Parts: sequence; structure tokens; C-alpha cells
Amino acid sequence: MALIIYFFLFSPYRWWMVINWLQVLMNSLVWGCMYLLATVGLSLTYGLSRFPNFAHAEYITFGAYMAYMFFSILGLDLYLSVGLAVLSSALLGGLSYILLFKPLKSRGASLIHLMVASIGLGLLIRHTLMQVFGGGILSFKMIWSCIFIGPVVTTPLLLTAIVTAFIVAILLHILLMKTKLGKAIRATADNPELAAASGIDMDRVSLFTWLLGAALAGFSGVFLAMRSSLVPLLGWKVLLQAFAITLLGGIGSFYGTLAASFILSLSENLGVVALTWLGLSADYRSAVAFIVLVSTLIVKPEGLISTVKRRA
Amino acid sequence: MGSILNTDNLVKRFGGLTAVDKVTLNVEEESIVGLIGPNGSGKTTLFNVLTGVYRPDAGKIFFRRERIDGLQPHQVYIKGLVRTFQTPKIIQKMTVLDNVMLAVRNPGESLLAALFRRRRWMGFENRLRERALEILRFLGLDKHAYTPASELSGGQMKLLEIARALISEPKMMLLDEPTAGVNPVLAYTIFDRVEELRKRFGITFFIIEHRIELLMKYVDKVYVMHQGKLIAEGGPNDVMNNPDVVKVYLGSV
Amino acid sequence: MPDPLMYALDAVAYAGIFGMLSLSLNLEYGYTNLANFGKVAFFMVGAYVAAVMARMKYPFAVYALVASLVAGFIGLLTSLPALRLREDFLAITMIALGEVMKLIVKNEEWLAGGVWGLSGIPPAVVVQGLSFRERLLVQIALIYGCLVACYVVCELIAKSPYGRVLKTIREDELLAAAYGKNVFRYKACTFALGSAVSGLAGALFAQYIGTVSPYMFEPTVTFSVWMMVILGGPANNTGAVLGAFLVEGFHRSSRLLKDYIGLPLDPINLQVMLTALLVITVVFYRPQGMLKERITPLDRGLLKKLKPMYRRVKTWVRS
Amino acid sequence: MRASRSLKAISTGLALIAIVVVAIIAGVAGYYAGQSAAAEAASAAYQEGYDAGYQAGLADGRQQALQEVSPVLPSEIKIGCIMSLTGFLGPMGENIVKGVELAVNEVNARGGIAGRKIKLIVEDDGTDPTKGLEALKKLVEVDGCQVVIGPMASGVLRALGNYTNEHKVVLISPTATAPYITTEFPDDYVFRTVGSDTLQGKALGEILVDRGASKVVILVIDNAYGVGIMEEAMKVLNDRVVKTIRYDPSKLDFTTELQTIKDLNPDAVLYVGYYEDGKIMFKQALEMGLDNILWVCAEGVYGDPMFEEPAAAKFMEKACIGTRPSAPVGLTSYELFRKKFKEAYGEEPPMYSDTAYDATMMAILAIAKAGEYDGPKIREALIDISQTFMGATGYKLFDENGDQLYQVYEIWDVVEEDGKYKFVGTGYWP
Repeated sequence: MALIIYFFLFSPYRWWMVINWLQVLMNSLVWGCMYLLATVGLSLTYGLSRFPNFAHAEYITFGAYMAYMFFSILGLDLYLSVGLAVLSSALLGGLSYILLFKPLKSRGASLIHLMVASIGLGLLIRHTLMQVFGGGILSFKMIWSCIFIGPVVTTPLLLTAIVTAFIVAILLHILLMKTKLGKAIRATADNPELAAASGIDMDRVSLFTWLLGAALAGFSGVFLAMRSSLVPLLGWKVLLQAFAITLLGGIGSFYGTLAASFILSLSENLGVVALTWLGLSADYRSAVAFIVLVSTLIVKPEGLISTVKRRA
Repeated sequence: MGSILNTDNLVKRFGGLTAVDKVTLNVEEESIVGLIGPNGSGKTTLFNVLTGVYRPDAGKIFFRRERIDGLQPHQVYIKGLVRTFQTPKIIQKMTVLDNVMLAVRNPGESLLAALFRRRRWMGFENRLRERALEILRFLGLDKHAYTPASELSGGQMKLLEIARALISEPKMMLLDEPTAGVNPVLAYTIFDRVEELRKRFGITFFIIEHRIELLMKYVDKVYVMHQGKLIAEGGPNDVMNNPDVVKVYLGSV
Repeated sequence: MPDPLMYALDAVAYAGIFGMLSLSLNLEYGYTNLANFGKVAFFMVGAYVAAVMARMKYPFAVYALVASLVAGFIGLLTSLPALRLREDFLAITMIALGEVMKLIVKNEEWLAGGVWGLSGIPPAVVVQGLSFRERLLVQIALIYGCLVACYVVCELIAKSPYGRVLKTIREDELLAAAYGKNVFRYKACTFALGSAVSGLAGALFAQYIGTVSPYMFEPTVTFSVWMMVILGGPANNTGAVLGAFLVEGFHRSSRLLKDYIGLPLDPINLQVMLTALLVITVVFYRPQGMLKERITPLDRGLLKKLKPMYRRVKTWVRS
Repeated sequence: MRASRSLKAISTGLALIAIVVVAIIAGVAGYYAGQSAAAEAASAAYQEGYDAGYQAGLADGRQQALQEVSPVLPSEIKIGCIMSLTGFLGPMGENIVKGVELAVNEVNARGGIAGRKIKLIVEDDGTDPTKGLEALKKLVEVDGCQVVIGPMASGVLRALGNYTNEHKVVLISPTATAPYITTEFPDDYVFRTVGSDTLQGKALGEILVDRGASKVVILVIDNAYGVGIMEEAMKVLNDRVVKTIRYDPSKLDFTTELQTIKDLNPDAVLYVGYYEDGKIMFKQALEMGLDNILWVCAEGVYGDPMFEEPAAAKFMEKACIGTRPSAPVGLTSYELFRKKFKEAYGEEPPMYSDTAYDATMMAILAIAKAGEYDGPKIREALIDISQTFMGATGYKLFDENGDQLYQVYEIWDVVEEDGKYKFVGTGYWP
């Protein structure tokens, strides 16, 4: 830490002068939005079903591949294909809940068994996708022209992603706060026994959450893939970040996730700036998520906004 | 006789809910004290606070004139304060005998001892086994000593819990509903054993119980808890005639 | 010239190394319910420490010891923040650790060759003038010596009051704490021991393969080890070793099989898909694994069986 | 109830055991079935003798090699091939196997080596050294291959070096370019038909100097390939380098790295990467308006797959030049290869399919010349062959390390013609 401060203040190059800080902020905003979409579902299902679903990464990948299939192979309209992709991703999430996780839970599977099963499911989905679409890189073949907003460069896709994320956030806020279903979701995440006792249809609430979470994951997958390209490891590459955000935000907490997404993306981008200027490999970027994760566990294991009790 | 356990304005909150609200109680040595109250009145939470599962938000706990609040559960245990659980915590994948023996601090419980100095703890282990068998015999479980604990009936599991608590030679035992889900005959046996234990070994008991009529036959003193507060204390008859208590019970029914 | 026996023996050697990993995970997961999803990280640490030291011409005994100590220490250090919390937190932390450790060895070239990896690691036992088969047999002897040692350690632990405490913690942490067990210490101790065993396996692996590189230590290694334990039977050391044999046999046979069955699937894809399906099936229908945990009293453990045998051998030697 | 449950448990357990046992038995049985089939084929092939094989043997004036053929060859000559079909290099691997297949099919169509058909056995290493070693062991120990083409990645090759030397199996990699590969195992069984990065790093550095770049940022993929070229290029560029950045290819966002470059405002960027990350890098570089500086790239991004991403194509057209190992100017043998490849697969030969073709051809010729399916003999024959061999990518004369002595690098540029992008050569290095 002292080293970093020293570097900040006394480096002979005054390198912080040459950095376009606004651009760094912009990148953080974009990534925060992507992380938000990718993570909300993970956090909600984690809160509701009480286990981390490692297959969530594969919902992201699946959504992207489905969008690719509808758009580039079947040649459907862009918006229609994205919609269909989100739907099929939701379907995958719902199916994996109904066919795998729900029966497993009702058989009294332990937390670890659930985690192992979810990793297995993730590998199954990933390698099935690899088998169908090949292990190669696919691309949506779209060109985004750059837009200059002052010193900041961006593209229409990124702006769309930001706007979408904000709309989704507002809709989620309304859903969770204003509707009966949303209240049921929050109540169940808070205390499943109490919720069941007070007449909430747990099955319906859980299923809805899984559908919603997977749908949002698929949505984020489409953005991630359009921004870069489509590979079978697309989802796995953001999974570590997603978990860091989930834990930092507090499991099952939407607002926590919202805040944590932006905190993590900002610290990642600042981290990359620091790394490149310290002469270290920018590869360490994902270590930022790890550091956030571990320090959360040490300092505030219940996350920013806690809903679920952490101690066994 | 002095007091063995007393608390001073003990408070435990969960979020907005105050589960234990300024509880001050005093348990005399070698007595049997009951704790009653409607469901959700904070009895088990109080036990959890006493045994270090939860750290109290305020207040003090003294056990044999020593502060024990803030200690970890295993440290509390070492002081001689042992508890049982509402739903019996039985290790299904162990024999009944092992279930009892795990309660004792054993020189073989360190990693190095497990690997290298086996002879040292094996003697201890053998003596411990004899003692465990003796206690199982006392509670009528000796026939099942070598069967997996999962094959016991509900009542036997309760007895097993008591056996486990006993073998550690505690100064005081906290029993959380020792007769829940047990047939009436066995329930009386359990309380008879409790009585006998107190006489033989001078163990103090603090018991949460729902079968009030049963409890009242054995206890020296009863505390009544409602919404986290102690609302009454005293001998069995005093408490049963206390209007607050009657109101609480009638109100809650 | 074709020598399929060598291939089979190679599989046996691999199974031995993975058997050690499986045993260590069994100790952590099977007995203590610790979800170590970062097994590969400790395996990697062991392999790298061994690689660096073996190239400096330290003897095997020394670098194997150091490798396991370092792996154990790192295991202890990183698990500390998560051990007090629920098992899923440990799982997530460990997965992340695996990725980050790989990043470090990949990027720090001064440390361990970076992206190049390290090669030219001499085998632990060098005897001049041996044929390939004999050399492989020496390797197998070494690996199985270590495996047996680990097995005995795990059995001794399982059949001791220490093991009893671990099982208590596994079934109910609250109970263990209420009966005077320092749950945190036991967990940390077990985690360190498990990591140390993984480190030893890593050391064996490094000297057997002769090369280490960051690309060898992907998360799928962890998943295979989990597969071994879950398939073989958690909390059963024999089952864990059996699981290692089954999974390794399964991997090898799928590579052989693809030459004779014209499947339209890529063998590695197929391998992963089948493995994943098998795990899900086992978790679903037979969570206790192939060999169940045995519920035996402590006093009927290993030593009771071994002692008469030992005596017999002693009298035989003396006569 | 309990009885039926335990029955069920036992039956599922038995079923699981059965699955695994059947898999193992099937594997073993399959092996022996294959062996006996091979023996049958052997007797048939022996009767035909090598006379027929000589008649149908390889054309192209290589009789000299074939005259020495003796009938000791097995009835079916197995050539192993280890490629990364899954994993990070998966997309490239599939293309490279095509080059190997092309050579094998071509020789088989002409009757094989002295009448013996060549059987190609392709194994996947998943870009994982452990799996690569396992695949090699399988090829050598189960199939009895003495010649193996591959593997692709330098990191995998390194894990195989020792085993190869000990078991005296010839290993020819068409793609592994890391400098240390051959020097670490000198005088050995490891060869390659592609130039070492020592040369390419130098080539890239000198091109940058030629173009008068005085402020260069080096941006490389963080693996053996990228770092290898970076280190060589640094030797040429010295203090012209203002910053080196190693990026993680598995991250899909490089905006921060690119922003750093933009802030530095260099004359040129030296870029090393593969298709996957290259596409994203170029796309994002275009988005950030970095197309006004010169990008000099290594061969990892040379190939039509790059144009699948229109933004990357546009960027390359605007900003990129690069090098790639290639045949000397207007080489007839390359044109021949290109024609054959197009006939067989209906596409332009992708990157490294030519070196893979050459590697396979050399292996086949070496087997033919050795006249015996035996590693050490094939190795000697291979070194002999390399003296005169002219492949699709030119002369392949091996030095004492098993590296080819000459490597020409084509300097390429990207142009747009009728809305289609393509690579054109603009010169050669050296």
C-alpha cells in the first residue's frame, strides 16, 4: 500500500497526468453494467436456494450462443434473436432448477453436493455447446462506430448496454419492492421457513427467480459476446468476478449487487492502470476480484447488505 | 450453597428483533431449575447465548463467579457448562458408544497424537470406553452400544444426548426440552435420572421444558420467559399462580 | 514397438498420484466437510516447489518435504478467512485461489519460469542401466510407497479420536463446539494436512512428468479429484483410492475407445460430458458413493488388524 | 421400505460398476481386435510385395529415397499426430490437422510407402501438457508410432521432449516456435518445420526500425509465444520501447490496456496474439481510434478467420502490417500445395497447414528412406532428407538442434478489394 502511495505521489514521471481518467471511469461504468446483469441472477438464486450455482456462468455462455444461432445462423432479426436467446437461457435456468436442483434439494442433498452437481452441470453445458458450435471463436460480425463524448470514446453497443442495465435495474427495483412476487422473493431469501409458513408458494417463487436470473445472465452473455467474441469460456471468465460481487454485495441482496458491481469494476480498472504502470502484467486483473473476495470475507463476511446468515 | 450461574441484564438482538431482553437470572448450585415460556419466547436463544453460540449484545454471564460471556462454545464447555439440544444432535454415522465418547477431551484428539503417540491415548481411550459403557448401562442403552446411532428411537436419542453430556463430568447441564417427542413413560424415566444425577454427582440442571406438569414435579425453581423477557420466577406453585404467567399461556393458546 | 503394458502401467502411476490427491480431498471433504474446490492450486504449488528444488539437485526426500510444507502452509493461510464461514465460502475462495495461483506462476518468470514453465526435472530415483519398464516400475514403487504412507496416515486419523472429532464437525459443527472441540483449529489443521498431502502428490507428479507449466493445472483437475472421491465414496479411504483408479481408467479407456468406435464427438469433449453426467448421477442416486462409509467403533480399527500380523512377521523373522 | 431402498442403492451401485468395467474391458478388447485385424492385413500386404509399392510410389523425382526401401516395413504404417483440438488453440488445431491429412491422403492415393498404407492417428491434447504427454504415450505404447507430428503449443512440446528422446521417437512440430524447444533438447528427436521465434522477433524489430518508429509499445499475449517474441524484439529495439504490456488473452476486454497505449501516444505498436484475442483487440482498438498508428503483428493474427470480425478486418486494413513464416517468393511447391489444398477442402490453406503438410511429407519420406519403421533410423533418414527436401514452405535443412536453418518471413499487409479483405505480401525478410 505504501508502495502504491509512494508511486502515486513521488514517481518522477507524474504518470497520472497522462491517464485519461474519464475513460477509465467510463470503462468501469460499462463493466459495472455488464457485471450487474451477469451477477444479479446468481445473487438472487444463491439467496433463495442457499447454494452458489457454478453453472450460472454457463447460462451466460448459453444465452450468447443462442443469440448467435438465431441471429447469424438462422438469420432472424437482431432484437428478435436477442429476445429468443434470453428466453432460451431462462428456459435452461428453469429446467436446471426443476430437473436437477429442486429434486436434489428435496432429496436432502448437502450444500457440497449441490455445488458439485452445479459444477458438473456447468461442464456438461459448456462441452455440449463446444460440441455443437465447435471450440472456436464465433463473432456477431457487427461494426460499432466510435462516438466521442468529450475525451471519452464509446460505442452505441456500450451505450445500449448501459441503458439496458439501468432499465433492468429500475424494473428489478419495482419488481422486488412493489409487487407481491418481489416481496415473496425477498421474504423467502430472508427466512425460507417463515416464508413457507406464511403461505408463500415457495416452488413458484423459486422457479421464477431461477428463470429471471438465468434470463438476465443470458442477456449479459449477449452483450459480452457482442462486445468481444463468442467462446465457450465466455461465462467462466466472469464467474470469479460474479462471485466476488455476490459476496461483497451480500448474498441475495439486489442493492448490494448493484453497488458491488460498480465497486468491483472500478477497482478492476484502476487495478489495471496501476498494474501496467507498475510494469506488472495486466493479467493480474482477475486477482483484483480475488482480493476483493478475500477482504470481504475478512472484514465484512455478511456483505454490504446482508440478508443471509453466514455462520453455520 | 452459592449460585453457580448468573446473568446480568443479558441482551441479544437479531436485526430489529430482541430475542433476549435484559435477562437477569440466578441458578443455585445443585438445584434443578426450569425455564418455560411459549414458543418463540427466546428460551433456546438464551441457551445459545449462555453457551457461547451467540455473543451477547450487552450484559454479563458469570459461571462459578467467572465471566464467560464472549467465550467460544468450546471454551464454555471446558468450564464445565454442558448443554443438550432441542432436536437431538446425534452423529448418525457413528456408533452409540462413539457418540458418547466424543464428548470427552481426549489426548488422542491432536493430530500428532493420532499419528505417532497412539499408545498414550489408547490407554485413556480404553478407560473412557469403560466409563461410557457404564453410563450407557445407567441409562439403559448398553445393548445398543455398538450399533450405529441412526438405529435408535427418538427417546433413546434423547437419552444418548444426556449420556454424552454426563460423561464429561459437567458442573452444570442445560437441557433443551429433554422430553420432546418422547413417550410419557420414558419422559418420567428421564426426569428420574436427572433427579438421581443431581443427588449422586451434585450436578446443577437448567431445563427448558414444555410439559409443565411434568417439570413442576422435579424443579426447585422456575423462570418464565415471554418475548425475550423474564416475566416471573419462583417455586413451582408460585409461578403457576402468577397472573402474568397465566395470561401469557392463555393468551398464547 | 507397441507396448500397451507400459501405457497401462503409466495409468497405474497416474492413478497412484491422483489417489493421493483423492485421499487428501477425502480427508477434507469426506471427513470434515470442507469444500476444497481449489485442490489444483496445492497440487501446483507442490509440483512447482519440487521442480525448482529438484533442478537445484536436492534429493527427493528434501524437496518432497518442503513441497508439502509449503503447500500446507499456503493452504492454511488462504483458508483462514473462509474457514469460520459456511462451506460455500470456502468453495468460492478456493476456486478463485486456483485461478490466482496460476496467474502468479504464469507471470512471475523469476519465480518459476513463467509461461515457459520448468523442464528437465530429474526423476527422484536414478538408477543407471535400467530399461523403460524397470524405470517405470521404480517410479510406481516410489509413488505407491507414498500412496500407502498417505493411506496409512489417513486411516490412522480416521480411526483415532481426532478422526472422531472430524466426523463430529462434519455432521454438526455446533455440536462439536458445544462439546469442547475447537472447530476452527481442527478445520485449519485438517485443511493444512490435506494441502500438504496434495503438495506431496504434486512433487511426485513433477518428478514423474519431468516438466511443469501453468497450463497443466486447470480447474478440471480439481473436478476430476472431486469425481474420484464422490464416486469412490466419501469418508472411505479405500473408496477414495478406488475412485482414483476408476476415473483414471475411464479417462484412458475413452482415449483408446475412440479409435475403435467411430463416435462423432471429440474424445475430450465426450470425456468431460460423460464425467459430468456420471457425477450428477452419483450425487443424485448414490450420494454415499460406491463404497459406503463404514460405521465401526474405533477399537476395531486398523491397528487391531495389523498387530497380529506384525507379531506373526516378527516371529517368522526371528525363527 | 428400507430393504427396497438398499436394494435400489445396491443396484445403482452395481450399474455404476458395470458401466466402468464395461468401458475398461471394451477399451482393452478394442485394442486387441485392432491388433488382430492389423495382422490379417499384414499377410495380404506382404504378398503384394514392395514391387507394387515401388510402381505406385511417390512421384516428384524422389526415387532416390525409395530405392533404399526394404521390405521390413510393417503392413500398415502408423503416423501419430498430436494437436490441440479443444482448449485455447482448438480453432487453429483443426486447420492444421487438415494439412497433415492432406499429405497422408496424397501418399495413400499413390499407394502408400512401398505399398503399405499410412494410417494417421490423431490425438487431442486440449492444449494441456499433461494430456499431451498422455496422448504421446498412447501413440507410442499402444499404437506403436515411431513418428509423431505435433504438438502445436511450445509448452506442450516441452513436456514431451524427454520422453521422445528416451523412447527414440521422432517428433516433428509444425507450429511450436518458442526458441528454447530445440536448444533445450539438442542432438535429439525433436524437429520442427517452422522457424524459431528468435528469427521472427528479430524480423519484427527490424521492420519497426526500418519504418523509423522511435516510440514503440510492445503488446503481447502472456504466454511462451508472445513473451518469446517480445524478448527477441527488445534486443533489436532497445530504448525505442517505451512500454511493454503483457495481456491476459482470456479476458475479453482490453480497453484499459489500449487506453494506456493511447495515452502514451507511440509511433507504433508491436503486437503478438492469436485469432481469438486478436479479433477483440483490433475491434476494440478500432473503437478507440487507435488505427492512426502503425501496428506490426506476428503471424498469430495472419489468416482469414480474422476477417470474420468485420471491425477487426477494417482495423487491420487501416493499421496493420506483419510478418509470417513463409516460403520464398513465388515458390512453385507452395502453389502446388495451395492447389491441392483448395481441391481437397475448397478453401485457401490456413496458417500452418503448409508447415504441417511439410512435416508430414518429410516424415513419410524419412520412413521410406529408412526402409524400416524404427525411430533412430527414421531420424537419420530425416536429417538426410532435409538436405534436399523442398516443401511447400521451402527448404527445410535442419541444423544440429533440429531447427531449420532458413526461414523466410513474408511481410504482409491487408487490403480491401470489392468489399472483401485479403492479405497481400509486400516483401520478405531477410
